[in-house]
Amino acid sequence: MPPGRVAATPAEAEVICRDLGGRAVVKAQVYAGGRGKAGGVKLVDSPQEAREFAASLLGGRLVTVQTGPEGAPVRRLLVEEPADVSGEMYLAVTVDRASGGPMFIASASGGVEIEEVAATRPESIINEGVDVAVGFQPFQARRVGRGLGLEGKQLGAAARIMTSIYTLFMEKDLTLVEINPLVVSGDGGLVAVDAKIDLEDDALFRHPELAAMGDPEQESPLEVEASKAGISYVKLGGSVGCLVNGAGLAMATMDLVQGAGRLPANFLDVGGSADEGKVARAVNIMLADPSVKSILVNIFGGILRSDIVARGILAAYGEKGAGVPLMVRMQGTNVEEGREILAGSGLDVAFASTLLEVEEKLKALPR
Amino acid sequence: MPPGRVAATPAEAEVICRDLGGRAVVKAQVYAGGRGKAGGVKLVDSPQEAREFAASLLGGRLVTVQTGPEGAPVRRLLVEEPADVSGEMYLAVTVDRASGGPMFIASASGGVEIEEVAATRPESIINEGVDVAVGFQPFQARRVGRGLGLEGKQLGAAARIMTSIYTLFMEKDLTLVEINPLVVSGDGGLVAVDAKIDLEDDALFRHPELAAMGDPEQESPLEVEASKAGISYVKLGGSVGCLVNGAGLAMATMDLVQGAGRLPANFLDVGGSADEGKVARAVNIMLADPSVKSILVNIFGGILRSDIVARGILAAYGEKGAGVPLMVRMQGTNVEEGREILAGSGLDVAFASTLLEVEEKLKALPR
Amino acid sequence: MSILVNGDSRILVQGVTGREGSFHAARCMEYGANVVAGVTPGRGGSLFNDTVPVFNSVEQAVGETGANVSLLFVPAPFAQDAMLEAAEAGVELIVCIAEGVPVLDTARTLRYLEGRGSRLLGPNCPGLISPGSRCKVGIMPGAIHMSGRVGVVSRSGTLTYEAVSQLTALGLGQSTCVGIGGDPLIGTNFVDVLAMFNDDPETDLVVLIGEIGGSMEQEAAQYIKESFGKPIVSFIAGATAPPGKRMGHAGAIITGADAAAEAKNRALRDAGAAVVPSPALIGATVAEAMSGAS
Amino acid sequence: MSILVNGDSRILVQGVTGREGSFHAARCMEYGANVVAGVTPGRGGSLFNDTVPVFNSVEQAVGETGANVSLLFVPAPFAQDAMLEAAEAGVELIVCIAEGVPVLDTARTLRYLEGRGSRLLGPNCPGLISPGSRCKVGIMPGAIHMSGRVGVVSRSGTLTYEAVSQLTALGLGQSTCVGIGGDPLIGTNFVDVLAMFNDDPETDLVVLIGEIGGSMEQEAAQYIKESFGKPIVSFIAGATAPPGKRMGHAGAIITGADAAAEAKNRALRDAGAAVVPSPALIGATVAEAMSGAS
Repeated sequence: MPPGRVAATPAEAEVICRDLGGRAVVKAQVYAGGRGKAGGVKLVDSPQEAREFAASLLGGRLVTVQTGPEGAPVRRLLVEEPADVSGEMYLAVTVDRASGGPMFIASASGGVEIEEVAATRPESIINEGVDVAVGFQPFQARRVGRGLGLEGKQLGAAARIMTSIYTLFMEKDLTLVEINPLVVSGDGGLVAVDAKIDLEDDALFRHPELAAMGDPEQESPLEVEASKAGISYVKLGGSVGCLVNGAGLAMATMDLVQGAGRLPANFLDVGGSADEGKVARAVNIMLADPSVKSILVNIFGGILRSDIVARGILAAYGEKGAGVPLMVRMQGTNVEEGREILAGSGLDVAFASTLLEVEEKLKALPR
Repeated sequence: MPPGRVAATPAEAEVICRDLGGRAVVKAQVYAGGRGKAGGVKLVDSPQEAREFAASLLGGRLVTVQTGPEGAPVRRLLVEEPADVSGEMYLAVTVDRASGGPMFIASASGGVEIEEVAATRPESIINEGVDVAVGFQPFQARRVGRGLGLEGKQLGAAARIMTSIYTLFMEKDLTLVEINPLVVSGDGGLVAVDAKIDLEDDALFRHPELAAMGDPEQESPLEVEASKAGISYVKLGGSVGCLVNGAGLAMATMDLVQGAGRLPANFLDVGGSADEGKVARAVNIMLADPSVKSILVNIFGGILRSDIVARGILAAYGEKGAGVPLMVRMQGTNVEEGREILAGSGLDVAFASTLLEVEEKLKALPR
Repeated sequence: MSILVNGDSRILVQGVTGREGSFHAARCMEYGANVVAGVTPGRGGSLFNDTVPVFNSVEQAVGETGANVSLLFVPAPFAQDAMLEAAEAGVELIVCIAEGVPVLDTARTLRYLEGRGSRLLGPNCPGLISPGSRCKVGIMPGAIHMSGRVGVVSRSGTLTYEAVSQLTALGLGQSTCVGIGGDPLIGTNFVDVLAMFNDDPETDLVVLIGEIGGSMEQEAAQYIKESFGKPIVSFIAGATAPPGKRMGHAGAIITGADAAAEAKNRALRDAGAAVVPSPALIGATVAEAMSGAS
Repeated sequence: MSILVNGDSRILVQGVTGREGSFHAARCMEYGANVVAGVTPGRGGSLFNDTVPVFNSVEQAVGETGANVSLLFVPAPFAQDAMLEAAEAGVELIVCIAEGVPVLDTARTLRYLEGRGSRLLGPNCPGLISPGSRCKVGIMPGAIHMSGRVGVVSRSGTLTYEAVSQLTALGLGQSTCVGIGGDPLIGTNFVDVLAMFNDDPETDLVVLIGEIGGSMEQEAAQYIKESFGKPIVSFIAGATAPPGKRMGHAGAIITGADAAAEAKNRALRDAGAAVVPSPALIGATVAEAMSGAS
């Protein structure tokens, strides 16, 4: 990384830029890629310009292709010495589904998102799979480096960078380490201008030091609440709240909603072993979302009993559900009991037995 | 490890024993196994006894089956709380030649050397090979633990110990981690009463922290000198110094010496790419050994040129070789030139062309 | 006949004494599956459900009972150990239910399995069921299935139950239903299962249920085009999912053009599959394809 | 005919521009070996000895020249990388000369080779030579060899030269001489080489040169007893070595009863080998065995 410091105010950004000699790159610090393209990174030519750009970013939200439409809050900036860029490269290690293990991805066409490179210059992408039985080998690093057009001292430097990021990747159980761009500096060395890592939630149990590093402010309050409850939840742009068990069925339910001419307000998988409280929390999360105009419950009971689902819905709706129409489709264990609980509750519930029925009745819901 | 501290003087040993409540195990700290059997470990029942035992060891040399006849100097003692022993086990991880990877070796018959267990109770030895592609697995630890007769909490404790020593073994490139004995303490826990590790010289380049830990005083001065010169040298009990290139030929030369009714004073492999200086240092090492009564040089030149060997011998002999008969057998590159150099030097050299000739002429050497 | 399991399968349940393990092992036995052994370290010597011997290790269980299929209810942090233990003991089919197995643990497990005789199904899968041989090795509700000639292969759990219940409601029984799992790395993929269905004389048609993420459906489409000789009905979940967001399953995330539902549907359509437009119509599309085929 | 290499072997030298590599590559070429390529990262595009193209990677070298044997003069700390690179590029025979390769590097390399088509000879070996086909892939002095019908396999370097020169002096030529290396873990062991000599119609008798450490000679004895159909002459170095001390070679250490020369000699004698009592008599014992055999 080039020299630089973090600024939390426009004045700090100005001071740091002055310390760096008057020229700097100012970067919004958010948990998402694509910030360069989204206007979150700028080369400034004076401390004054650093201050102005900082003022325009701090306290606002940055929307990138990876943040979703609501964007991510910008609370800090990185003010760095500008790299003497003479060619931007992309370098990452991730998990490759096809080969079943870690894979390096590199391109001499860095500086933009790798998806864009894949679409426009696929021939420039280098893939180098790693055999986890022996780990990443120097000969592979040389092959990637040569593919990037590097030689001599730069090839050695690139190999060292690759070896370090592979070690980091494996030791910390990451799913992505990305350097973009990686540039050749004026003195011929290599500089990682921007870098990003993705943690794996499923492996955080082995890395308490990483688990503690999360910044909940970077997620929406509803996502934080869902995550605490062990509910898989993603906020979307529509108005039909969906409560489903199972990820595949939850996606299919979203697809069904759209097929019926409505838009889903969220993805929500309450899981296979939810209890009454968890269902109630899931309903509460949806009711707390002002864009939710109706709620669709779609439960295919295997382990999850319909009566428990019904009780969970009641517990949450009782408080603040008035005015939000509810459609329920439950199949499986104790389905009659579940229906009776809801039918006898006084709530206005539309029941459906099959997905075809759900599709029909969705068309009657408010947009 | 049980609680305890290191003492360098008898008075310190007394104080530590008193701190431990008046009973302690006092252990000589030397780089060799077999110290219990050799009288280097004692259970003392009073601080006074600790002081006396410490005085008898410190400053002396301890001879164990692994130190060779000269023994190893005792400069420090470990004074530890005595373990409440109710069964001694052996646990180690090493490199297995047959399977080509790391292997755990365990036995419920610990407390003595594993070679002895192998000879007397081979059925009690458990072998568990490790696949380096995935590392040591918990199910393997449970298998070894059950083989040792452990259950419940002790099985878990043993598994944790095995996992730790495997990690240590791999991270530090060791060739042996040995716990002997491993005992069940009074409270049901497991205690590693004595442990030993073997470093791998060939991997020290990756472990500067280990390379710095060596205690040259634990090796004989001639071995230290040889090691510095990059010469492979082992002191033996006989009188014929042997200077050879190649480990196999060096061993065969020792065998030849014994076959001729003499005993070799040393194993010495000067290596394939020695220069004049290295040959001279090898000769000096042998001349510095008072038990060397004659010297046999056996060089089968491939890369190593005979004239260089001859010059190296001359350089060292010139100084202090008077009275030590020299027999030289050289084959290969520049052998005539080498012979001429030695023949014209005034040294009393017996030449041989074949090993048969060497064998014959050895019989004429002083015993 | 069925694929992967049948009436002769001898099933071992790893983690049989845990809450989930004991619940589902009992359900499998009720359905008719031949559960011959359980494994829970430290609980060896006891009996599960008064009939099934519990062992301390898979090695012992296999040695004593000849088990050749293992169903794992081991929590995700310990799943790698359990999978490797089963593979080392020579179990032919290892079914890992656990969700949340670290992806590098799966990578190491897949590497370990190379060159060995064991196949892994999952992780993060509901298992598999062959109604005709009453062999259930998983967590799916048994009652929704009926014996028949439709093969089902899916990355999902409940969506598969939904599809199966649509089939059963229309009288379309199943030969085998295989849940391959929702993780990015899994032991058995679509192509593996399709090849088995292709060779299974008791399977007439296959329902393939995919989802966003990766390019496994494209690989399946390629295989179908080149080598598959039976009708295929496919549904891909997640047409409305936004890019860059994980949809529940660790593997369900759109990271590039191939990972989107549209690209997968296109590939499958090109390969000749009947692509189902709505999840409500899976059963109906199969019925149509069956009548068209016969 | 010979084993492992012959006149058709296309040899690649890894580390060809180094001091040792260039010296020995030139000697191999002088002897007649078909050295088709060199590899030194960063030196690609140059020529070695004005004739042999140098490449940046083994992959390129194999692709351009069809090399199928690689001779490694890479320093020990980098040997694992070089061996894996050769194996990944599909080189059939990898000959690692370096002494001092960390034993766990060799363990990882052997694991990597499992299931691949590459064989490793060494590390810490002099290589191999087939005088009849003028193919020398190693560091042995070529001049001491002559073409003939005695196979030689050995854990040692110079002791093998000694044995070979005794044979040559008696007019006993060699079919192939193979140095398997003095490390505790090596890629090719006695049994592997013996099996090849057994199948080689141009080898009449085999000289096996072992040493203290491990039990590879006992495994060889077992194989000889059960399956080997030709006369064997054996010598084990280190009868006078003390236990617990490493004798030069990393693998030459007596750590148990099997590792001692006496136990090895006993096993070989039981298997029918002519055990040579003194290193001075290797050639003479072979001469005697040859005359007895014919």
